[in-house]
Parts: sequence; C-alpha cells; structure tokens
Amino acid sequence: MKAPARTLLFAAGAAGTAAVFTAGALGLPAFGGAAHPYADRAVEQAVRQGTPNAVASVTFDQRVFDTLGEEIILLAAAVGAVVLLRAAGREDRDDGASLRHGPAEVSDALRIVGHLLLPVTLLAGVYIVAHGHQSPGGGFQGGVILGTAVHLLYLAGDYPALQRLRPIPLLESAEAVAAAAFAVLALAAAGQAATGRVPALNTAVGVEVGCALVLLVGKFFEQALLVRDDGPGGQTHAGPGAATREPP
Amino acid sequence: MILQTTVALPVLVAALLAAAGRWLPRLAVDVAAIATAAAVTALTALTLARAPHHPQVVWLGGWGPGTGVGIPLAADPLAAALACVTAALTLAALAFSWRYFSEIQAIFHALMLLFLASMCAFVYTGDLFDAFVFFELMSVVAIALTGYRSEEPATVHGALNFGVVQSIGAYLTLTGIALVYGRTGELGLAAAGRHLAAAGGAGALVTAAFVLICTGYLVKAAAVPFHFWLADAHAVAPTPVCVLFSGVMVELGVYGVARTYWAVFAGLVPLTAIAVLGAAAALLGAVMCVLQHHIKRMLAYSTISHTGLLLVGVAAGTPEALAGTAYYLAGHAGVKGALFLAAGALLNRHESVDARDLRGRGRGMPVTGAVFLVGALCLAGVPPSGLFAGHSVAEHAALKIGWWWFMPLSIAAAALTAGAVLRVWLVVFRGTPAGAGGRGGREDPETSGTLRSIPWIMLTPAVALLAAGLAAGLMPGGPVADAAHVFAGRDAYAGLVLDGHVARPHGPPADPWTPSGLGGAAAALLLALAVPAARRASGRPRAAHAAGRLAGRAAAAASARLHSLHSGHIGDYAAWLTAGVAVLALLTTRS
Amino acid sequence: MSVLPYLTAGWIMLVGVYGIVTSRDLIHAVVCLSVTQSGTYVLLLAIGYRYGATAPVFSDRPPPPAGGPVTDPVVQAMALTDIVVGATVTALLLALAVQVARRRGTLDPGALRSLES
Amino acid sequence: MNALSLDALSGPLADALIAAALAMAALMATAVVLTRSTVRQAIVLSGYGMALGLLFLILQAPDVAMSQFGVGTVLVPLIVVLALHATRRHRGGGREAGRAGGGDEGERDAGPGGGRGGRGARR
Repeated sequence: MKAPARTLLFAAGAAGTAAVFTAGALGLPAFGGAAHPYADRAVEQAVRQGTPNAVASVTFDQRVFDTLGEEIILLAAAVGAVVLLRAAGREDRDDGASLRHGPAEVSDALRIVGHLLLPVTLLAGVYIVAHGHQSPGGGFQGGVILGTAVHLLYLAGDYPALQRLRPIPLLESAEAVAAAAFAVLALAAAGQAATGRVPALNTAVGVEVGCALVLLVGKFFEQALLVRDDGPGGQTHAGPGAATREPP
Repeated sequence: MILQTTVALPVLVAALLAAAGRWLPRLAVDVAAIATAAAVTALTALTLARAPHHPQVVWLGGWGPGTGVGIPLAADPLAAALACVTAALTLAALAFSWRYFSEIQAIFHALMLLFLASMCAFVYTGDLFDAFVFFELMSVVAIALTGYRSEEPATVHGALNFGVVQSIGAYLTLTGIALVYGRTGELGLAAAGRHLAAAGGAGALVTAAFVLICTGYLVKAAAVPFHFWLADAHAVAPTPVCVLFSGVMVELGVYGVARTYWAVFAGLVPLTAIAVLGAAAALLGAVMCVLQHHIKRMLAYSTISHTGLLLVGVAAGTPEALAGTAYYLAGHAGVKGALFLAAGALLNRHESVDARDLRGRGRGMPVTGAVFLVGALCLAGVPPSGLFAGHSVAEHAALKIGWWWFMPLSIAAAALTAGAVLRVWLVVFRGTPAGAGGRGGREDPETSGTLRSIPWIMLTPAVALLAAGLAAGLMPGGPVADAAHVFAGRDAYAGLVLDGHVARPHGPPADPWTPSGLGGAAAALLLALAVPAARRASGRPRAAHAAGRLAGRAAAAASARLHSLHSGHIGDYAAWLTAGVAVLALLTTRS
Repeated sequence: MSVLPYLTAGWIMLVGVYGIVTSRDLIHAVVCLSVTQSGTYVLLLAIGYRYGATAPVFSDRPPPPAGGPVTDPVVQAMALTDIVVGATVTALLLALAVQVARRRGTLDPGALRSLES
Repeated sequence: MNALSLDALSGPLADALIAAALAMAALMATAVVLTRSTVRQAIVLSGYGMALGLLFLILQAPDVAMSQFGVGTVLVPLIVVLALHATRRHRGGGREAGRAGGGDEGERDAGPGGGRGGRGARR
C-alpha cells in the first residue's frame, strides 16, 4: 500500500474507532464521581487484613494472580531478550574483526540523557529505601530503581567495572528463582495472615524485578557498546552472557 | 487445588529450567519438560472428567464470592476440554522437539512451558483483567518463541509485526475492560454479566466495550482484517511452536470472544459483526491458501480460514452451533498440528518448505506423505474426523436459524484448504523430481544437520495427533451438546462461579451423522480433488484458450492484488486494524 | 470536565496508533506503541478518581469513612501491572528491532521486504 | 504525610490542575509521536513519562506515579537510546541514527498532515 492510501485507510478507521470510544466514554459515570463499588470493597478488605497501603493489598493479596501473571511476563521477557540478543556479534566475529566493549563510542545524547536522569533516579531510590511497604511504593517500584540505577554506574565509571557487578548467569537464575518463589508464596500461602504474606511477596517481586531489569538493560548495553576493533590486539568479544549463551 | 496446580506446575518447572537449565544435561531438560506437559495433560483430563458433576471453581487466596474481591479460576466442561487440548498439543510439540533443535538450550523448553501455563490460565480465569494479563503473557511468550531463531531476518521481522499488532489489540481490549469496570464496578466475568443483565438495556457503552474487548481477541483469532500477522508469524516460527499457534493459540481468541459474550454480554449486543468478519476470514484465508507455495505459510492461511469458520459458528449464538464448533476445534487442532509437524519433517530433511523446491523429493518419506494425504482428507471433512462432525453439526444449527449461506461457505473453505494441501501432497510426494537447482532461499533446518531419516520420536507425535483429529468426530454427542449448553448460558456460568453449583442441562445430543452432513462432506471432498486439477490446467499455457486466458489474467491480477495487501508493512497492519474496529462497531450498532 | 479525562486517554491511544501507521522507523513505531499503551493508564486512573479523595494509604490517616474518601486502589493496581507489562513488551520489541537492523541493514518498514508472500 | 502524596483536592482548583496536567500529557504524547528523529524522540519520551507521572500524582495515585517515574522517564527511554545506539551501524546509507527516516519527501508530507489531523480531532 502507498503511504497516502495507508493514511486514508487509517483516517477512516480512526474516525470509527474514535466514535465508538467516545460513545462508550459518554456512558461512563462522570469523572470524579463518588460511586466506586469495587474500590469500597477492596478498601474494606485491605483494612480488615491490616495492610495500610490498599494498593499493596490489592496487588499482593486480593488480586495476587494478576501480579503472578505480571511476574511471569517479566520472567518470559527477560529470558526472551536473552534469547533474542544472544547472537551478539557472532557474524561480526566471523569476518575477522574482533570486538570489544567500551565507552569510546557513547554518543553525547546518551551522556546527556544519562546525566539528566541520574539525580531523578537517585532521588527516587532514596525515597523507596526510606519508606517501607506501608506507604506508596513497594517491591516493584524499588526493583525498577535498583535495576536501572546500577547501570548509571556506566556513566560514572567504565564498563568493565559494571560488568563485574552484574554476573549475568547468576542474575538469570536469581530472577527465575524469585519468580518461582513468588508463585509458591502466592498460591500456597493463602491461609497465612496478610501481614506476613504481603511483605514476603513484596520482597520476591523486588528481587525479581531488579534482576530482570538488570538483565534486560544489561543485554541492551551489551548490544549498544559493541564496537569493532579492526586491528589485532583488541580485547576479544567480552559479553559474559553472549559468550555463554551462544550455541556451539 | 487442581486448577492452581495446572497453572503453577508448568510455571515452577519453567522457572527451574530457566534458573538451572545451563547446567543440566539436555536429556534431563527434555524429560522434565515432557513430564510436566504430561502431568498437566493428566490434570486437565481429570478436571474434564469431574467438571460435569462437581463444580471446578477456585477463588485464589481464599477470597470467596462473598467478599466481592478476588479472582476465580473456573472450569466448565468446554473450558476444561480446551485446556486438555492445549496440554496435549504442547506434549506433542515438546516430544517432536526432542531431536529437533539439537542445539537449543533449556530456554526453549522454559518458554514452551510458560506458554502452556499462560494458555491454561487464560482458559480458566473468570476475571476480565486477569484474562488481559494472561493474554499479554501469551503474546510475550509467543513473540519470544517466534523470534527464537533470531539469526534469520524474516524471523525477527515477522515476530516484530506480530508483537506490535497483538499489542495494539490487547490495549484496545484493556480499554474495553476499563469501560466495563467504570460502568459496573466489577471485574469478574460472572459478576459483571449479572450486573449488566440486571441493569438491562444495551446502550452505547455496552456496545463500545464489547467491540473493544473483542478487537484484541479477534486479532488473536486472525479475523479479517486483523489477520495479517498470522501468516508472517507462522511462516517464520519454529515448527513445534507453529503447532501450538495454529492448534490452540489462535483458537483461544475465538474462545475469548465466546466466553466474554456469553458470560458478560449475552443478549445485550448482536454477534453479526463477528459472523461477517469470520466469514470474510474463512473465504480470504481459503483463497490465499491456494495461492501459496511455502508450505508453512499455506497451512497458516488455512488456519485463518478454519478459525473464520469457528468464529461464524460462535456467532450463530446457539448451543447447537457451539457444539459443532467444539467438534471442529478439536479436530482442527489435531489435524493442523499433525500437518505442521509433517512440514517440519520436510524442513529438516530437505532444508526447504517451498513446494516448488520439493517436487518429488518426498518419495522416500512414506509416513510423512501419509500424514499429508490423510490430513488433507480430514480438512475436507472426511468422516469420522472432528472437522466432519463440526461441519455437519454447525451447518445443521445454522440452517435452523436461517443462515443458508453457512453451508456453501464451509464447503468452499474446506474444499479450498484441503485442495491446497492435496496439491502439495501430489507435488512433493507423488511428483517427479525436477532437475537440480532450487529456487535459491534455503532455510535453516532447525537441527544440527539435515537428518538422514526422520526418527520415530518426531513421527509419533504427528501420527498420534492425526489419529486424535480423525477420532474427534466420534466423541459422544450427548456430553458435547451438554457442555455447549452450559457454556452458552450466562446463568449457568454465573451459577458455577458465584454460587458453586453445576448446571445439568437436558438437550438433544449432537448428531453429526446426518444425510446433509455426509452430503456436504462428499461435496467438499469432490471440490477439493478439483483444486489440484484446476491448478494444473491453469499452469499449462498451451491448453488455455481465449476465455481461459482472460480468466487466468484476471485471477493473476487478483492474486497479485491480494499478495500486495499482505505486504509485511507494520503501518498497513495497524491501519487495517483501526479499520477493522470501525467495521466491527458499525456492524454491531447497525443491527 | 466530566468526560474530558476519558477523551484525553482516547486521544493519546489514537495518536500512538497514528504514529505506528505513519512511522518510517521501527524503533519509532515501538515507542509509539508505548504511547498507545500509556493511554490505557490514563483511562484507568481517570475512572478511579474521586473528587476530594486522597491516596488509598492508611498509614497516617484513618480509613474511610472517618478519614474521608480515597481514590480507587483497584485501578491503581491494574495500572501498575499494565506499566510493567508495557515496559517488558517494549523491551522485547526493541530487542527484535535491533536484530532486524542487524540482519537487514535498515529499520524503514517501507524498505523491509522480507515477508512478502 | 508522605512525600509523594498530595492533600485532597477539590473545587475549581482541582479541576484546573487536573485539566492542565491532562493537557500537558496529551500535548507531550502528540509531541512524542510527531518527533520523527529517533534520538530526540527518546528525550521527548522521557519528558512525556514525567508529565504522566505528575498527572498520576495529581490523580492521587502515588504508587503508579512512582512506577511511571521509574519506568516511563528512566527505563524505557534508556532502553530506546541503547537500542538506537546498537542499530546505528546497521542503518542504511550510513546515515546517523538520529537522522534516519528524516529528510526525504514522504516524511515531510506525513508530518504536517499529522498536525492538521491532530488539531481537527481535538476541537
């Protein structure tokens, strides 16, 4: 299809889609209204279970199966990214050039983005550490920050230091074990009191999210920082994950 | 406890394999994965056996229906049967990959088990948002599995298109779920259904929510015009994965539409739109199927066609038609799985699945050839295959509600898809080998080298699946009809989930062995035999006289047009998707 | 104001799909997909909002009715799940895009012709 | 009082605040889509994530806002930048990643067309 035809088709389709969505939205209760039956029930149950953060109660207690699905998605995505990005540089190596990882080719944009983000990340990280699962935040948010903040090291120091900090095979295992622990806790610990169960699930999620994100971001770093050395003497291909993951 | 274990067991083993797979010997990985799939098959079979008599419902975390929160897992007989089909197909696919993919590591097995878990959870869940989560999980695992052989350019591109289109669909589904939640304050299928039925009246919100929720499921079910991703993904995915894609994942889209309709929207919205899009898929898929040379792509288009028929069967909206659809689904899963496995055997023997390359090269593979032949006959609806029973029962039910067009449509779809497979059989297994020199493109054989002969462990699953598909039509009509009655009743489902009691309907049993059903099968078979003949005639330029040449040129132009629509351009696919939503909305509001 | 937030969410979703349709770069398309998804968070949270409500956290305030109304924790939990799902899907699709670029040497969907049937 | 939670809002002030945050989010979303240069798009995406996070704070959803700050402003833009960096060598014609897809004629057609369509639909 030519570009104008495509845009025309989209315009027609989008008009219809927008119409049906608008018609549906007009049937919703007005924004900010007082009637939220499910919310009232969920808050009541959270208070009865003694979990001060109702969102945590819904996520880790009342609708824990959703979160289980979410954790499996993370596991699948991390494992999937390892598979998809495993052939890093195999064909590059075939043509004789060796590869190394280095900060040499980091573009200015990357540096700027990293520097802009560093304070934000640190601030958020401090916040998560300071507040437990009883206030906004929790395993997921903490895990995100942990998973990303590690990589800001790259901007401060150099890549080899970062690599020593994250042994990829170990992280993979840790992530999978955390996912399994979450599944067992979620399904087997149903009888226990929520006051013990919610923090435990929270921790499992934190570990899993942290590991999964370090893995995911690490894989992308490996791809982004792969540079070619056309002469001999350069460090050979050094990604620990890629090296061990490659089929013989 | 059975239902949680069905979901949790594959997840746990998958996590174990992901964690320790790199240190385990290949044999242990294979055995663990196959044993898990077998255990899940047994669990789902147990659920199926118990479902008609004892309520199979679990509220996770002990949040019962009285608290108004929590997520139920519920298995009515039809859902349990679908989960059983899923597990059995996974078992066959894992057995097939025992020798296949000799260089893979445990990650493939882990992903397959996660796929199994996600599909079982999607089938059993009784919650709208939870269905979305596991639907997304299915997509994520499917993307990773599609792109598994990431060295091939077509593979990653196909997986990317697949992922983008599926994700847009899923987000529209979530939008629809949000609309239902905003109106009713419920997320449970049964609870939301009761609320909407009590409120009465359709209203724009109900229509919009139905259209949006169905969009995601129809993308999965590859209804026209949401079907573009399917052929791309199937053509490039590893063969064992194709078995699961074609055999159950696409059908789960149909299941999603059917479950959502009967549990939540029954009687509030018409199903005309689903019927129209399904019929379009049945026709377009069948035509595209005949035009293909790439065997996996051809089988993919035939899946689009068959799934279209399933959608029409659901859209008929009666328990009788649903019973026919159930027969059809079971038969199709077995037969299509077997055909994909046979195509996989060709691929790793000859490094190609292009029928033109393979001319006559299948002569040394008698079992594979037999699978192709019998599979083609089953697709045409030869008794007693499940597809025969499905055609017969669904056509009868469609006639009862005045859908006279359904019978010709299903005969045409069956004939064209079966004819295309039959032609492949004739060319590959009966043709004379052409001279050396293929058409270029070799494909990765997915094994460490091409195999001298196909080992029994790769052939057994294909033969077993084919036998199962062939025998599916012999399932007793009484229980199937009862299961369909239970499924197609909002009160029966709500009673099961919220009140924990089992409905015991007393309808007439489904009977495929009617004169009209047998006649339809005979007609489809005859037409299917005509397809290879017609292709052969059109291939001979000398035999064509003026009128024939004109028709041939028109057909060539039309086929070029059809091919150019399936461009692989992600923008096209997204534009078609929005157009599909608009059509769906228009047809749902109009009638 | 009564439907404006919902329509804003719809606008965000639609504009994301527009981006995918007109995209000349697969990475751009994947980013647009994440924009489409962010529309669903806005819709969910808009549905769950209550005027005069506070966040559903009771560590320093008595629960309702004594502590005044709170916003809907259920939609917030759903949005949380949704955010993770979206991030992982985006990461996976970007990984695929990286591979497409590596194998094909381009990311322009108009120039990628590897899937013609 | 938690650092990230706001006091209850009501009255016209709440309306104005919410409307402003919504408008900001919608504008930023449009900007992300219409930014055709991919590197610049990653930066705009980060800003969009921030705008959404603020909106969620105003809508009294601190948990979601925190995730959004983490994922939307840091994680996803970071992965996008890394993916761009990884693909810069492989893009056709030796063009830099940031300029890929920009500058040819169809591109210029698509941009303003989108803007027009956008304004029309918003009215």
